[in-house]
Amino acid sequence: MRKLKQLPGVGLLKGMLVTGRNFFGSYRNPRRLVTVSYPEQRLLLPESSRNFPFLVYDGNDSVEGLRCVACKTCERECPSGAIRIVQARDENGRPAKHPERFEIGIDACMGCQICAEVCPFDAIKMDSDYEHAATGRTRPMVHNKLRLAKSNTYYHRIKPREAAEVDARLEMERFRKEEARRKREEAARMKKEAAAKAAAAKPEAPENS
Amino acid sequence: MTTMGTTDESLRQDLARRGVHVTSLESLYNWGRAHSLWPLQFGLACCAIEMIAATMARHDLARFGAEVFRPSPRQADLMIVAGTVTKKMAPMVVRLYNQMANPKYVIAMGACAISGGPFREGYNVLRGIDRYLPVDLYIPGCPPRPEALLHGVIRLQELIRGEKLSGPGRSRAADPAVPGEYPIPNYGPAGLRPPFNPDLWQPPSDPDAAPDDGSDAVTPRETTA
Amino acid sequence: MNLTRAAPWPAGTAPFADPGETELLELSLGPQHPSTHGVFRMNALLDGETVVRLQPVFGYLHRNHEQLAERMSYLASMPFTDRLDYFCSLTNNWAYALTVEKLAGLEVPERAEYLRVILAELTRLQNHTVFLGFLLGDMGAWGSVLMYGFRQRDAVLDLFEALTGSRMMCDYLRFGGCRCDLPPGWAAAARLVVDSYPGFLDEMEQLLTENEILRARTMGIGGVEAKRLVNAGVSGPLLRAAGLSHDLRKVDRYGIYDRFSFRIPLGEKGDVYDRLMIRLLEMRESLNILDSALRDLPEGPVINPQAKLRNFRPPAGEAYGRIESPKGELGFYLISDQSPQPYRYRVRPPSLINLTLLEEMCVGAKIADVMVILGSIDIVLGEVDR
Amino acid sequence: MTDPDRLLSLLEAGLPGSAGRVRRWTNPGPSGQDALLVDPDAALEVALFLRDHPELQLDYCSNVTGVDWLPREVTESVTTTETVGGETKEVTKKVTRTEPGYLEAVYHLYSVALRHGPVILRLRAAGREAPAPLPSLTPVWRSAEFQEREIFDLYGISFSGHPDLRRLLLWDEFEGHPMRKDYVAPDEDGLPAIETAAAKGEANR
Repeated sequence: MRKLKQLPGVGLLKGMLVTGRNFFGSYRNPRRLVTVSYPEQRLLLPESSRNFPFLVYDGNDSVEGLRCVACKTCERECPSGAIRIVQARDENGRPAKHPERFEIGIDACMGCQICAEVCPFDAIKMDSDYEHAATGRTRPMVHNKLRLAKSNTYYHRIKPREAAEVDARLEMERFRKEEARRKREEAARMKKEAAAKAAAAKPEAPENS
Repeated sequence: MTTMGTTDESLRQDLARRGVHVTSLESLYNWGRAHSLWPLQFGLACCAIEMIAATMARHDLARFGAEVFRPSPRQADLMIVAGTVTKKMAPMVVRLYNQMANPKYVIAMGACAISGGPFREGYNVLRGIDRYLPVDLYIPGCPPRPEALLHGVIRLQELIRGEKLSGPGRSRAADPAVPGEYPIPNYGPAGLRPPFNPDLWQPPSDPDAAPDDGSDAVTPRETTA
Repeated sequence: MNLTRAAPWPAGTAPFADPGETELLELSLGPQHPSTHGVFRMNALLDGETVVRLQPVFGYLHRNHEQLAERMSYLASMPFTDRLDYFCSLTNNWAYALTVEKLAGLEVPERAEYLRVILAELTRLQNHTVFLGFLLGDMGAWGSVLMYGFRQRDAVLDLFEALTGSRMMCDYLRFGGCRCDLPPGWAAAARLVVDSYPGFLDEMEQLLTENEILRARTMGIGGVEAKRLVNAGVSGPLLRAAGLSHDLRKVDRYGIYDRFSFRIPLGEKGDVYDRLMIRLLEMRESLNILDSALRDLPEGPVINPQAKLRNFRPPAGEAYGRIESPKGELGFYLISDQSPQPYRYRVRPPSLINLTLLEEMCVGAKIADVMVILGSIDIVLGEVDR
Repeated sequence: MTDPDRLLSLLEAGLPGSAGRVRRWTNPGPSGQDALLVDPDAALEVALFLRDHPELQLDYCSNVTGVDWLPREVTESVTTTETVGGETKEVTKKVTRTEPGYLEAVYHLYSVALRHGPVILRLRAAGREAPAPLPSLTPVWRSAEFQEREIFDLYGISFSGHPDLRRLLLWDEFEGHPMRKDYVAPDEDGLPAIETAAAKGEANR
């Protein structure tokens, strides 16, 4: 390879041939015609594509329907410290199971999706939206609860496969919970009945004696 | 031509439909500037690779007239701060900005350039280039996709087209009161001195306050019931 | 008449001073310079155009990666490793995951090992592809080769995005496996990319290997003998270009590299030309590995069920793990004190240590060759300064 | 080949008197990477021996790094015999003492020629005070050059015999060593902006 057995200049010409092939090919060869005219055409992003997180809500109300229970797992695990959660309190001052404030600073978020990965409630997911350029830094760069909340329908639209899996999983969990509750109630009822039976069989209850 | 600024918009559009294009000197000038942005060829970190990707065949920044990356600040009029600005690098970034000719624009590309991003807790990372330079546009992302940079360039072009060259509210370059150069920070024993340029940036008075108190006005609560 | 040599100036009329009386010139290259590959700076001392001394200056992208990592959980450092060598996030992930697995004694399922090999070799492909573009850019061919390289690289990045969600910052490996399984159709798409690569490499070889200008710019420049490279800790393609067969994929046989047959391309002189050729040949070998890995990819889980995502506390101890990243030997050194954060987290950056002999490579060369030599080392500043 | 016991016996055979100055450090974790704890005075000698011994040929110094060990409280039970009232009995007491902190340099060695490793050397400086001196191993392995400079920069170990000991990553005016465990970066946002070039009316270019 180190010694060339050809006329000087041939190597250059061969290189020019490649450049020429690329130049003319870029007019017709689809393999070389790669430009996507961005604002008019867009690349079709794959389903897993991620940029910034959003919060999923079920139903119709973007506040009441939030899946987030303010457990703060994502806040603790966020590597860039971009998440801030303030837990809501009910009228008695006890912590309630929803966030009062939920803020994600997209000026610090690095889109690593660890929040979505660790969330035990499938409440936070990754959006693929990337058009966030803004002239200011404080308000547009901090996404608050209302801006973060997006419906489950939206989630299904951007990530159909993943959202279907999540829905099936949540449905299963709900079913299991329901089942467990039913069993518990059944057991309680049985116990009550047994106690009533025992009380009937033994009319002289201790309070009489 | 000087009265065109007062020509009403519907008349102008009507004329344009009939093939008569009327414009003001101001918008012609801005139109030319917006479509010949010459960025400084200057990359700091990861985002610079996406910036290069944006200039390459697939995304082709040349479609917006912004492909002429100049290695010399004297020939550039757009600085894309792409990547983490460390404290060691910040004086050079400010110096490069000072060497650029007016009118000049700054895009802070990526989380690090905006706020220090994930690295902002470190001892050598500047928490946002807007501490020393006037930033015109922020593009969040880590790194932003090439399309996000294109979106930012389009936004910047819109901003430039809307600029006024005279009177109140005129653009920074046309305002003699606004400096074209900013002081360069010095290396100190634990960071840069001064830590920020007080004319451009002030520390938030209450860092714990909600950044967005009138938030409901920005995004209304969605109810479809 | 001899045109190649000008007639001497008549005595007493030479327009310049005697060459013996030239002054040495100090020149600072960078940190903002189009061919320093980022914010790298070199202070050169020149005698005319010849380099007499050259000192690299570091730290313009020192992002305190190690300190940050010692203050956060093991998992949280994973996305930060993406940003070390930002071309090769997946090999960085692998080096870190490998070290933590050593530290905690975790096993990796077979399918995950295959996925790691596939992704690491794809990473090597795209890294070497853009390397060609940047090196040619340093020689003045700014544009075309880089553009061809990026076009080809985008095909690989699309695969990364389809699997991991991000083009560059993949954050895909987890301790004890991988984060998620392949989406439907991914293996077929990867096969398409792998099949299209030899055509691209043929084109590149036709464009580059016989080009007289390129050969004149690269042959006999920057060569250092292998023994001194070893002593200076230089690793990766640079060492192999000097003729020393040292590839951690063969030496350490980490992961499942012992299952694949591939050759290690070796250079003769270790100059820039050899380094360029080594990368071209390595891409061919990577394609061989990819071919068999995609063929043999087994079914099964992608993550060890014992691996914990949260509250991960490895037993006390320390571990040093290293892999063959596209740039060279990438190592991680971790000390655990059983807390959720590593007590000591250290990255052994190949890009920094490969620069140890930069001065020796450059002294005696022309200043224009310095950029070519630097380009042939293939550094990424995120890794040099961390 | 890189078993520490075997290394120790080779060292003892090749460098008589090294037994007291090189000890084995056992890694408690599952990685099984044990180290040699080398007395700083003997480090250069030991390093040269390891590099040049035909059976070892540790010609490749892969990684050099610093570790900062803070002073720590150690609670251990001490059993002593006490004589109380003519009766001798064993008394077990819990004693808390403070182990002094120290800075450590760790070297990971491999052999490219023989393909084995790692052999880990640990060098401990006497304390954590500013010029914590250790011998430089750059004359043995050139790859330590930048890495020792980095340790000097970030940990403050000064390597004697290093050809060019300067800060590597930070600037020369920087005070302190930020990778130390007790380093706290000052919060700069609260500081008043003083000594600005603008205040002095000069915009340097």
